[in-house]
Amino acid sequence: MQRMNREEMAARVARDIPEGAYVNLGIGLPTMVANFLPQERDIFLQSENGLLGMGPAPAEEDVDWELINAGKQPVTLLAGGSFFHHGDSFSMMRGGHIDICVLGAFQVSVNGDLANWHTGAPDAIPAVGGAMDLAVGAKQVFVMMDLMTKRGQSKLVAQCSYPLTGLSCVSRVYTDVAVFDVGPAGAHVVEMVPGMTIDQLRDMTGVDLQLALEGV
Amino acid sequence: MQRMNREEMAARVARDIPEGAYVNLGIGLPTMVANFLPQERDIFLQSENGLLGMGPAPAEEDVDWELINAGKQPVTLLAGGSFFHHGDSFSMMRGGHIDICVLGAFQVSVNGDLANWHTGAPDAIPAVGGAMDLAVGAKQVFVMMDLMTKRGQSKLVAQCSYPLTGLSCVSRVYTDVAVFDVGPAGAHVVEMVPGMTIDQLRDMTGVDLQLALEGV
Amino acid sequence: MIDKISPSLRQAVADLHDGASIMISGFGDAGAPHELMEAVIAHGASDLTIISNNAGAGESGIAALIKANRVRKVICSFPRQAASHHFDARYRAGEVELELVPQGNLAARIQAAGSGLGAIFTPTGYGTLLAQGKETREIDGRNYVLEYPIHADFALIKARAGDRWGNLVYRKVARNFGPIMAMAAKTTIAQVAEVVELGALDPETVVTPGIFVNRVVQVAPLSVAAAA
Amino acid sequence: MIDKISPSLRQAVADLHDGASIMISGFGDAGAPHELMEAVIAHGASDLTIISNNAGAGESGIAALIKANRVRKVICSFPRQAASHHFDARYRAGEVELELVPQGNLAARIQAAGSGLGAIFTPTGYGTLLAQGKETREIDGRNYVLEYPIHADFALIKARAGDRWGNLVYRKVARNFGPIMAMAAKTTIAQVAEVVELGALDPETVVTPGIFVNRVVQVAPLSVAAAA
Repeated sequence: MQRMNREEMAARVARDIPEGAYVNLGIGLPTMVANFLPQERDIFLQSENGLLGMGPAPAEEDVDWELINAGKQPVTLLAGGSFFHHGDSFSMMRGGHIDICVLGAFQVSVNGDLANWHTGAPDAIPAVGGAMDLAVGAKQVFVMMDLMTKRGQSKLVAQCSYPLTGLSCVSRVYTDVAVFDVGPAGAHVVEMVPGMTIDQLRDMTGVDLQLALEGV
Repeated sequence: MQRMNREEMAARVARDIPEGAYVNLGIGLPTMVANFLPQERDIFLQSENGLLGMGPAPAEEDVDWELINAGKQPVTLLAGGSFFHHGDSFSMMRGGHIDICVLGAFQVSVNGDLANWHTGAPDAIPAVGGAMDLAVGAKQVFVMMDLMTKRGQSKLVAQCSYPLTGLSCVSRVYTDVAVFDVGPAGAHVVEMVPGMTIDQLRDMTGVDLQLALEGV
Repeated sequence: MIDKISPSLRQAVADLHDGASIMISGFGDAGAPHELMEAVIAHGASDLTIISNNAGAGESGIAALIKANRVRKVICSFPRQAASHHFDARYRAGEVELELVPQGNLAARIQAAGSGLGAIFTPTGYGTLLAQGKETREIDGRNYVLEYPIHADFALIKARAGDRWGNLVYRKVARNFGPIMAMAAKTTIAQVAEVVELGALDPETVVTPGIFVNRVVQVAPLSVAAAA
Repeated sequence: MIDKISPSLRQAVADLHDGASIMISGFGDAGAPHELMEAVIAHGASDLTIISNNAGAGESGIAALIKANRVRKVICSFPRQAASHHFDARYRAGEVELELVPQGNLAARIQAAGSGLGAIFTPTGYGTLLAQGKETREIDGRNYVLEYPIHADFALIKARAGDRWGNLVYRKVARNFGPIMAMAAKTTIAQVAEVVELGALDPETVVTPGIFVNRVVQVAPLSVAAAA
């Protein structure tokens, strides 16, 4: 079995983003998806700090600290992009205008609950940012994460034990070993890395899984 | 007794508008106040259809039908003016950012209730426009009206019989024969035209009136 | 390549359907998308709900839609005007329903729809006929009325210029309801006086980002002057 | 003649008072009014409530205010950052209170204050810890949380240019919370890189009309680059 690395996962998510989509990529791993979007597609990246039509990172000499993404990294603006204030930006997100957002997660439940902002540890200082807005606002919420924690626990769970970000909001989960659809109908495996089997996934996750492989 | 004409009433209202005030002038009679604002004062006229810094009517050859006031008359924009959409415009109004609005009225009650949008006639087609927003939103609501209807009924009343625009919203009423403060403490006469007496005003209006003349 | 420019007014409104709710920008003639409304009449859709500040005046625009018997209901703030005879007649005959909304509540409810809010407590209209039967609440010593979002199937708006991604800029007070309606409708169609190249609009001054616009169609400029 | 230009940072913040609530624009360093915050520290006001997206990082801005023990409470969406050690320490010591608000609810509540709404039903946060104890309601099949406006005594914001009437334009994503905070505070103070003549700003592209701004103070340009 060949686990996907981060680049392969990002490329896999990018494949599912269609021409014309308005997309918000969360901080961290999801940001990498931008590097794998097909050049020939017009895909519109929104950043919640007030820009639409985000382009790739600038050359070092062109860095402008008033042109950054939500992760506070320097970016560029494509021709046809625009700037707006936080009110309009979150209206965009909350109002259902973003087609897809891609988020990292601590846990996702088989019915699509998302936990990605707080470990619940008593001494943690919680920080939520725009995660809850994206979770409820985007038409589709994709999650990108390793299936297992470093301690070997499944992050795809029957029920989240960490504090929730949003209820029943995730539709698809991209992991290093499989892609799952989640939601009211439970979790379905739509893709597996070569060598992986559904029984192995059942063992790893301990959750109820159906097979619904998509044509490759 | 010398009743004030419309120009005199407009000039009287204009005297009470201080330097730096943000002002909305209602459709009809209140619009005339603009002609009497002292040139030496910076006073900011807002029009609810999306402009701030409204200037006087243009010369005929400069009329632009995309530069009109709320009464759909051509206006101009002063240097330092700006355009904005209806959401921002009514946020300005509802959010308490307008210092003074001047409105016409069918009736005002001694406690400051306003009726100016609907006669209540069964066959009338009601139209409210921005009147209710101005009534609740401006820091001070001034009313400008003849004290009596053509049929000789007082428009300053103990209680409005016409449908209300807003409750307890008017602070001052400028009429052709007197200026009244209205509000929780009832109606006070703060100014009268020469030859007018408070007893005469009590007779005309039939409401309880106190005298609180302001220094002239 | 995403190109939201429609080749014609006819194609821009081709997917209208009977019973559709349609937001229409404009305050008086300023910002009223007359050419798009003519295309709606030519299209033939009926049983429409119109959401706009006015209910039409004279013989064109919303008045023409009402005259052509396409309108079931009008949601607006100021239906009664000097030349609103087509609305007046149909309304008095009971053929057109009216929901009268204070202008700022109209704007706020459209904004609530565009920004995904479920409802808002607004002070406007409290204690008046227009709040009768509505939930009210005192908050911090002030009284408010609960008002719900106004969504629409389509928004027809007018802008000065647009590009193929749907970015729009407006002209003077013709801006009025355009930007907020664009955010509240499932499908937003903008008529513009000028289609410009991608990148020609300064990103700092785009008023409506393309995400809120589905189609852009060019019409001859100066239509307002002609209509006035 | 109305002239909102303040001659100095010191005079621009002279009427701050202990216990004031202060909105501070910025997302990271972009749009953060560092010079105004330094003026607040020099002024000496304490027991402040800070409303901002972050709770400061490094040694300047909000972090410096916290370090100087001027802050009683922070209302923000994202306090925990790589260099938020001053906030972290005071918070863990129980010396600074935190109200954590999802970023979009922060924006919407600030907008509700600026636009005179009494409360809003927002979908964000429903079913989470951050909605615990709050009123909820199902509207049209979707669940919402009732959230109240956030007002402030002062807003300190950063813009690119301003004029003597208080009109402002911004630069790139430094715009962020500036325009909506300007609308929500009793007194809004803007630091700008450039003061321009009245009329120099295109009325079509003014982002914050002067009605929302009380004072404008010029600072040396490129302060963000210097701070970064």
